[in-house]
Amino acid sequence: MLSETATVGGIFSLAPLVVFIPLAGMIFNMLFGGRLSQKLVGGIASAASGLTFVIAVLLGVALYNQHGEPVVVPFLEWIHIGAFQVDWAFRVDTLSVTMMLVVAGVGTLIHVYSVGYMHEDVIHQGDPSRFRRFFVFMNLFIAMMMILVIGDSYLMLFVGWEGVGLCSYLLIGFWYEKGENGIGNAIAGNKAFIVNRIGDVGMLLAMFTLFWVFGTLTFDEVFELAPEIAATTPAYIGLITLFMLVGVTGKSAQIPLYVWLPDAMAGPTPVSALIHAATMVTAGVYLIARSAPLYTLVPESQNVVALVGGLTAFFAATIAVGQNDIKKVLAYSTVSQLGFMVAAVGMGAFVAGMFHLVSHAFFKALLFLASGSVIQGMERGHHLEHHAHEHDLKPRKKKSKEPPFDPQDMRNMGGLAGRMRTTYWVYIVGALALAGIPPLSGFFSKDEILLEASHLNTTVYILLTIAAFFTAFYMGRQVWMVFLGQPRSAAAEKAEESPAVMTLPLIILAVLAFFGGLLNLPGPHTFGHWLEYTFEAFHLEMETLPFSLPVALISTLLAVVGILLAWMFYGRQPLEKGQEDPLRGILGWIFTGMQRKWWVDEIYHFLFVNPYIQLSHVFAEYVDWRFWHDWFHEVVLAGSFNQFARFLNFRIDAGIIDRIANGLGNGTQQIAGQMRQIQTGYVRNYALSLFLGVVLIVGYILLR
Amino acid sequence: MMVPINYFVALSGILFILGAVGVLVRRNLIVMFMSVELMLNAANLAFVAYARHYLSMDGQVFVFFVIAVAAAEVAVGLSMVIAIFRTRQNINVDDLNSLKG
Amino acid sequence: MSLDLFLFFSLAVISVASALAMILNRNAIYSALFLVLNFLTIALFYLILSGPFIALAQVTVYAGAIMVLFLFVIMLIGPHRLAYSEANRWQRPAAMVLGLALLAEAVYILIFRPTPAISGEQPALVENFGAPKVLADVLFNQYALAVEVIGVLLLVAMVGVIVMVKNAGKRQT
Amino acid sequence: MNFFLHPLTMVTFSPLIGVLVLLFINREQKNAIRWVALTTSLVTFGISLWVFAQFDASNPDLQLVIRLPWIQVSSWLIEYHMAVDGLSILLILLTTLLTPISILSTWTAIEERVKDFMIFFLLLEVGMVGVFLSQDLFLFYIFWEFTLVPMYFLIGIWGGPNRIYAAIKFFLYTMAGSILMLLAILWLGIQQGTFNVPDLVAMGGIPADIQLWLFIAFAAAFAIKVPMWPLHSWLPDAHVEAPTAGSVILAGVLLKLGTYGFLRFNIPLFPDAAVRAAPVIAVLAVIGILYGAMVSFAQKDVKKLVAYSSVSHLGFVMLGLFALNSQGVQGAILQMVNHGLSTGALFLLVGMIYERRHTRDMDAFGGLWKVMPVYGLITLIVSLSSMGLPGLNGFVGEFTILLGAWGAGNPGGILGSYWFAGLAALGVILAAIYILYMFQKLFLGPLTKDENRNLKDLNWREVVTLVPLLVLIFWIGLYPAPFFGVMAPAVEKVVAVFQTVAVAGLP
Repeated sequence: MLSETATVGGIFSLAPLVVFIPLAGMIFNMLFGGRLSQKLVGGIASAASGLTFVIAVLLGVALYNQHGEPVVVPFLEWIHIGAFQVDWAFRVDTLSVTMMLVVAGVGTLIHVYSVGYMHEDVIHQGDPSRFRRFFVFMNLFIAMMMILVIGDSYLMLFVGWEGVGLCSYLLIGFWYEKGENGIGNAIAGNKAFIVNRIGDVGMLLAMFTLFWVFGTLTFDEVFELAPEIAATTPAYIGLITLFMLVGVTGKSAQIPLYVWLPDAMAGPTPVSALIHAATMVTAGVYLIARSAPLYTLVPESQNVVALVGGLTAFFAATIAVGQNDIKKVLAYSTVSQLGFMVAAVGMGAFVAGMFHLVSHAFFKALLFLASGSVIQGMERGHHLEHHAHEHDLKPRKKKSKEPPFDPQDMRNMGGLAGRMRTTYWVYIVGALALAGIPPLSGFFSKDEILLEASHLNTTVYILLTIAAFFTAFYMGRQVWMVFLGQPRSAAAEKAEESPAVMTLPLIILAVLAFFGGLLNLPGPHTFGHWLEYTFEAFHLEMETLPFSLPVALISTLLAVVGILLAWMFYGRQPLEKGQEDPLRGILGWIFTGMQRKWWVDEIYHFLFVNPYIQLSHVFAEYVDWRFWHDWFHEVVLAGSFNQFARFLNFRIDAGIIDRIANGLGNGTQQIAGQMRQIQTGYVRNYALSLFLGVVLIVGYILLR
Repeated sequence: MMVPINYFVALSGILFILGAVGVLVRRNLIVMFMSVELMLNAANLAFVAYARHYLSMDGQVFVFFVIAVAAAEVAVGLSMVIAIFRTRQNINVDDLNSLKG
Repeated sequence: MSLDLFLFFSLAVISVASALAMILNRNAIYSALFLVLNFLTIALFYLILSGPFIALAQVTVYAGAIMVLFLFVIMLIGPHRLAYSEANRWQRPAAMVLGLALLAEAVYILIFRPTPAISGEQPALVENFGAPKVLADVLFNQYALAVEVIGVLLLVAMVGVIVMVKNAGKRQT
Repeated sequence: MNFFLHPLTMVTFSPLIGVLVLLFINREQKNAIRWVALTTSLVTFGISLWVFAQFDASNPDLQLVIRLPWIQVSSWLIEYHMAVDGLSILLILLTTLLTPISILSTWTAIEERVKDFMIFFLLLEVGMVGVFLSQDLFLFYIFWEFTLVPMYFLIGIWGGPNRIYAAIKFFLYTMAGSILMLLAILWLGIQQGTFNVPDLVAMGGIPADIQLWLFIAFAAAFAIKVPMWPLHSWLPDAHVEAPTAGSVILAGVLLKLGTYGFLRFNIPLFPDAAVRAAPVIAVLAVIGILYGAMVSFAQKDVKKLVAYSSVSHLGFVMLGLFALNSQGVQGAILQMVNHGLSTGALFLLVGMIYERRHTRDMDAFGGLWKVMPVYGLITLIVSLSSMGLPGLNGFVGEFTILLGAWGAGNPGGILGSYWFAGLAALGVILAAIYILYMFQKLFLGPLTKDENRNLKDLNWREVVTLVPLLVLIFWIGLYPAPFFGVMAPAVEKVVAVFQTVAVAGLP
């Protein structure tokens, strides 16, 4: 171990608690939650999350007090085999503390929000007993996320990495009996897990290579050795970083593995906010930032990463334009924003990437939660409207003719601004932040990425700029479709604002989204300096570029133009009920492509999923069972044995051996038939023969 | 002065042959049995005679065992006689030939 | 002829005569009584041959217990004569021939093949030879296991007898 | 210590005492029979813990040796030679743990001929423990064959509809392989003059080409038992037809006899052949991993699914063993234990639902989580362990195996190519696919079948059956240090021979 271990003590010994407090909350709710009220269950879970946040703050303060000197808190021996030595150990440095603060902070707000949201959701979905389970999973998620960010080695990071994947799976399939054909949610969960697993294999391979090249998986030791290795065998580091990129594309939803994230919206909305927007999906960004000392050594990998990020940002933004589901828009927006971050860390702009990660956590969580509020507002409206009808027309059947009402479809909304004031305003803040309008947080963080890109990689810069334009456009489209204009359904007319337990976290997040830019203003670069402690420990030069007006102007202008365009299509003439999207008329098949997600899912099904299913059926049914099990073993092996046995039986056995045996038997029988005459059955005869024998034997002895 | 050993052996032989002939000629199961006892006694006599001849106690020990075994044999044999008699009301061995092949 | 020889020949004659009478007598009871006589003479031979314990065992076990058993069974069954039977009529002459043949062989051995084992004078008697104490010494030391086995044999015989007689009775009813 | 009081004799033969007691119990007193069998197996487990307490983990050699002459034929001495070391101690504990658990699982499942069942079961335990302890090839062979008989009857009498076929197939296949092994054992004994394994290992000196033949002969027996692709054809039949407890033991212990055989005999006795055969075996193992997982995914019968998953899991074990470095071999041993725990638990869980619904067709289920939350939760944990989620036991095993295989894949290493580990790692994805598919078919989705609506959740007995397995699943996942610590010195000793080759490949 390196020298940092010596300094462990005081406040840092609390570090393991960031994992154990949420775990304790989870176990408590699991064991006793069944007897407690919903408020108490939610309260305990939120308190666990909140306490974790407090610990994270304490760790941050302590870290600040010692000038960002990283600390490793050893905890428990784990896997020790020969040269392979990995322990459970907690690494506290500015990077991990930043992640902890985001995870626990946003997590706590979402927990609180969820108390209100899930209270209604479980009623809508018809199983109130599942309220507790939600918070159990949420606390488990916080714990796993903490393991991910605080782990001292790649292996421990991987534990959290897969652990959050598990929570994601469980929460996407939270309403496992709902969704398309009743199984849609569960399948979405499976998809998320399996696609993530593909990325995880990349992580595994990265770790194998790491270990056999570096002889260790601990961050400190790997980074210490990296320059040396790069000098001799840079190819290995290139391989490692590319393997890691596979993992990143899985977890952070980049091309080509992003497909699971939009489907993951099947989970309850707070889950989308916490896991699939603010925290878990940013783990890939964190990983690359964490591995900065490796990535900076191989520019080729960096270019690949940046390109993947840029392409994803652009590609996902186009799809977001064509979506009608309020959450799907946000989902593709998330993919796109993750592309921004990945591109940033790929280019080596780690601070910019992390900064965008933080601000994105604020405004995207805000947007998702607000959309949850909208959805429930619609649900409430639908409920009211439905009840009103039931009073009027009693014998009416349960809406068997009309398709089931979709509270998430933006085409059913409109004009909600009047009925849901708070939600509307916070949504506006989130949307503007996302669109990158100054002085909101999104402007600063996105601008920093664009600034770096304009210096480092022109292709990526262009891709990102276009993506930024699309971002502004689809957010504008969404705001106008959802909140402005006239209600396009009865439910929208009767929609109601959410309770305070939901709106309060929204307001806090809105404040954060608004002022988040202050963290890293172009001048002081507070956040950058904070992170530099971590990066500079490994002699990475964190060059901060000066604020560049042209870049900021271009991006702002494009954002404004995007919003204006949105206004032109959706604001000037609000959509009417049942009206075709005006973009279809202009873009034609391109819009269809956007709407159908460029048929990527279909292509994947055609290329991978269906062949796999068919191949496994062929293997199972034909190769393994009919050919190998039935034909080879039954027909060839057992059959030829039987043939051989039959041959022996009828030819050899019956033909030759039996005849000999029968002949012997018959002969014996005939002899025996004559011999049996001797057996008179009279004991005296036997005695006589005995006596005769004695006489003869004695006679023989005498005459010999 | 003393009786030579061959006398005893001769007597033993005569008694043994008499016993054997008795087994063969009599049809009464009980008398056959008694003849067998006679044969045993003839053998015993030879044993004791040789014990004296060789001044070894083993011969007498054997006689002791023979007597014990004879006692057991008689007990079992007579019980069989009784069993046979009970089922057939007869102890004529010439009526017993169920083992005839 | 010395006294010993005289005694021997008288007893031998009685012994052979009683044996013949046992065989020839038609009545089983008489046969049994002649056998007792034969046993008693043999017991006297044992005494002559310095086997007092064996002699007494012969009297008590053979002449006493076993023969009493025979008599009991004869009484139980009834001393009736057997009916004339056509079966095995050739048995008797054949037995006679064989008996004579064996006798001839025995005579041949005794007379024409004298071996040291069956000829020669008796050695002088050692002290205490044949005393019960000496016999017991051999019996319970050297032959202890055989004695045990004999004990088991007697027990088994007893059990066997009981089972057989009991089952025979059962089968009848 | 004399024969009877030696701990290894006691742990092997103590089930026989239970058998003796069972012989005197009326066959109608089923509960008494069950309690006697359970107590016996628990006592055996206790004795194995006592053995473990006497075991010195830091000693790489055989310990608690008992060595008595047994059969002497001219100059060849067959000995009663038993000993334990780091390679076998965990497997013995696994065996003695799974036996009482299996017996407990039959409490209500087996109602016919309970007495015979329990007697066979305890006899089976004797055979299994004996195999792990024997250090004399002949003694080993006797125990090896002895395990066949009780299992044959367990499948043949208490199995499913096609049980006779499955039992005979199981018997014939294992037998066929064993005969080759017997020939090799005889050759070794006659040529080298001893059947004693440690002596044979120390002696060495078998020419390389003969080693290869002997290796193949031993491998034939073990590969069928493992079962390695493509010799797995008996496995689905045996697993599907066997009663639950039989499946648990079959998957949990009997399959390990094969992998253990490779580790105990093939690798130390024929090191040159092992190096030569390693790539071939690794190819078969990798094919087994991927093929098993794919075939598993396409099954409709959940028990068959789990059965085929064993082919995949045991492929990992074989890959780890023939990486021939400490990571691979230690991971393989741990994975043997893990597979026993996870797949054993999965079979138990399948048995529990089968007992309730009398079907194993996955289409007959769906949405069970709603009616059986505890069952759902436990199945979820066990499934995740089976597919290797970090923090649970399966991950530690799979990760270390793949790590070892990757290391062995260095240019100039034992395997010589990264493709083995790389392709095997894809098994991790495929495992997720079939496990999640199974979980989804059983537990997720709407509750459509009426028969499923009133299913009872697990009762206390069933939970008690599973709790020890769950505890171990978490324990090994979070803190495997004690397990690795026990086996490490012995494994180092085994792989030391190969280190020169492996280290040479390190960059």
